[in-house]
Amino acid sequence: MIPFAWYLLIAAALFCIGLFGVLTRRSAIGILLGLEFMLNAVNINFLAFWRAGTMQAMSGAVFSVIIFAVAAAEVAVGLAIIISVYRSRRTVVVAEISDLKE
Amino acid sequence: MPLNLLYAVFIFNAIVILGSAICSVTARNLIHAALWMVLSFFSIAILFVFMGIGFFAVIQITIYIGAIAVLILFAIMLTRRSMQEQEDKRLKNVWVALLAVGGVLTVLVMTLRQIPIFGESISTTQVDEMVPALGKALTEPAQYGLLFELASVLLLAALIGAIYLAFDRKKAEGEEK
Amino acid sequence: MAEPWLLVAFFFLIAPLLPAAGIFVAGLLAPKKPNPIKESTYECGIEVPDESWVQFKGHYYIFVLVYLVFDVEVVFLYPWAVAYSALPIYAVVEGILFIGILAAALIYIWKKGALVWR
Amino acid sequence: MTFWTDPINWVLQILENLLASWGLNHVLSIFIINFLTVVIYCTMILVFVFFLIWLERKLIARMQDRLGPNRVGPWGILQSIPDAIKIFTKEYITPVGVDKVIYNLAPIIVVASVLVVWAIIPVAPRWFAADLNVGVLYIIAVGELGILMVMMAGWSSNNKFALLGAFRTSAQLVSYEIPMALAMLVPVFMARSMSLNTIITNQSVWNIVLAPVAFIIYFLCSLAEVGRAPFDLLEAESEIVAGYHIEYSGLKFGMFFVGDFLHAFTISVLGAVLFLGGWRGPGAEQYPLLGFVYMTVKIILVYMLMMVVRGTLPRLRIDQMMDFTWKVMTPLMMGLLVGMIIIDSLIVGLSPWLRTGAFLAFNVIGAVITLWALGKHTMPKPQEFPLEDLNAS
Repeated sequence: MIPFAWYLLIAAALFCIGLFGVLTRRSAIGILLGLEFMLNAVNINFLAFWRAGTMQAMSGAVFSVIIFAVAAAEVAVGLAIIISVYRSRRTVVVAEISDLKE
Repeated sequence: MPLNLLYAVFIFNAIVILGSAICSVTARNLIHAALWMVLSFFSIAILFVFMGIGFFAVIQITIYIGAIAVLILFAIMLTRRSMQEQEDKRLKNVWVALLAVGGVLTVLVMTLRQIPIFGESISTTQVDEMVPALGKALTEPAQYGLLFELASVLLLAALIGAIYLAFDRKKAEGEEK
Repeated sequence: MAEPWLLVAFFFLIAPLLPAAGIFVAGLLAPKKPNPIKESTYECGIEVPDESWVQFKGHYYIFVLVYLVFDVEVVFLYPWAVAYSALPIYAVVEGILFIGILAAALIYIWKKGALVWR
Repeated sequence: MTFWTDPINWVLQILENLLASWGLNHVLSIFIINFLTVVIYCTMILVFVFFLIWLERKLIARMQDRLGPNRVGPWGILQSIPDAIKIFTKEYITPVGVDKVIYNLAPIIVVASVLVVWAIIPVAPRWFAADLNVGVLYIIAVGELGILMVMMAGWSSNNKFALLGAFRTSAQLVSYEIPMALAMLVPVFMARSMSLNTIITNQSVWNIVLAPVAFIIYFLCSLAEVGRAPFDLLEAESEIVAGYHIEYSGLKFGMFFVGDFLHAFTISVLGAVLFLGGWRGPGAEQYPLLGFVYMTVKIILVYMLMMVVRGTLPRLRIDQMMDFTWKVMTPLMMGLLVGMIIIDSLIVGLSPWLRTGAFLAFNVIGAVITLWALGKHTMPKPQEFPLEDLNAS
């Protein structure tokens, strides 16, 4: 028996760490890593709430599965954009990419 | 398993999750960041085992470590010009970020405490009958069948878009000629 | 935690320990006579360039990208296969539709020429 | 419960009584026994690799009309022991600029990721470590950890050949992962369960009879996964010097070698479990030791098949290899799955014989159509041969 609160606190802390990564990273791939942590934190929350409930309704598990798919799609498209920007600009640092826009 | 030992293992695992996540977002070398992320995801899989849903633990390893982490590592190695430049020289606006994160964490914890079942606990017994139930819920049109198909169409769209962006068309045409 | 996962946890603890112990013991037994030339990076005998930067082809990336999408979709087929006998006919059709979308993705990338190794 | 009906639990019971007589409490003694069992099990598997190495060298030698190891022990059976002593006393050469932690971690995890598969393999009735209800997915997940470590080994070596080898290896491994996962879906679909134990007990007709094409695809993919001939491009001497483990020396290199052999063996065990009925056979339920014998025979059959393929076929080009997995095996496996699902939902309630016959016939038709299409599209067309030119001149 593990207290339900522990799962929620871990998820909240993980979400905040991911947010910190998104805010502080300079390279686009680093920002993507932070996003992965945030998605995973959401996943932990979905599954913990589903497990704490009756488990008769499968909505929590189904949403978690959909989040797995969305995370994969997000990484595929995000990295493709980063690589195609890298091809033309030779950098993945977000600030430099926006500087070069003009 | 005695309860104290269970708690000890759980807390150790939680420390590994959060510690490696912190290492991941602060690591200078992006490849090290990705590897810390892998460790963190692995520990999250153990967390799912603690919840009693081994299926999601295995899915977590298959998708996040086996597929997503490998793709990210490939992308990091593809977009580096040299060993030196792949490193984030410094993190930007750390103090602003810390302030924002602290605010979000406070709000989150305050909100979570309002939840009526906050004080309850989750059993660690495995719910093995969950997998067929999930398969049924995912594909039955009366339940989430449409969502499932939409997810697969989303993945198809992502694949098409990603290939369109990442595929070097000029190079491919040039070599065909 | 249920019994089977406890055993799996034991395996995960011990499986890395055994090869690690082997490597450690061998490190104690082995001679240690390092010198700069022995420790240089292997380049078939040619002088080592300054950095190990290598312009590798981006095409490896396409294969891993395709694999990512296929892996996610194939994994989702597993709970469906387990639940198969309890499914109504519509759900079975839906599973076939799912494989069909996967096949459509495969045909698209095939026609696109992304699967040609170059 | 006697030794003959339940050997493992019989031994465990004796050990537990022994520990109880020493005054340990119940939970702790079970803990200790499980721990020791896992340690002994893993060590036995690793020691078994010595035998595997000898077996492979001897068999390949006989196939190539050589003698093979024949000096140490009868038929050279102890040859691996001096080899092991030699590799234990080799110097570790750590090149400059390697990423020390990852460099040393990679060979360890490569072996470990194969070893943990053994946690769920049922060796005989009531004789397995853990019966997970997600067994097959667990195998796939653990296999992917190995792929990640191959990449890490290549990157951390700080060598362009190693990095190049790692990219090629992981591109090949991930490509063959997809048809393999699809082929492993067939036994899951037949048993309606992912637990290996349930898959075995449900195989009243072996899966290889119901879906021979799935077995062939599983077998070919597993050859590629372990980098055996004809898919041994991973260590193509002439192109990428030795692949991702070029900078490893001594036992660190040996660990990749051990992982390779162990992986090949583990995969033939999984082939026996998923497609050949595992320990099933007359009388296996009553006497688990008999089941163990059946299992061993089936494992050796699959492993020998692997040896024969290695001993006879030349190496494939990398573009042929990639074409083979994406353009032949993946579409074939998808079509096979859809067809088997349709057949299964059409023939509900018919006799088992008819069901088996329908599946088998469908598989054979699928295989024939694939072979015909392959022959039509990949064989060189007659006009491509410059025979006319020769005749004209």
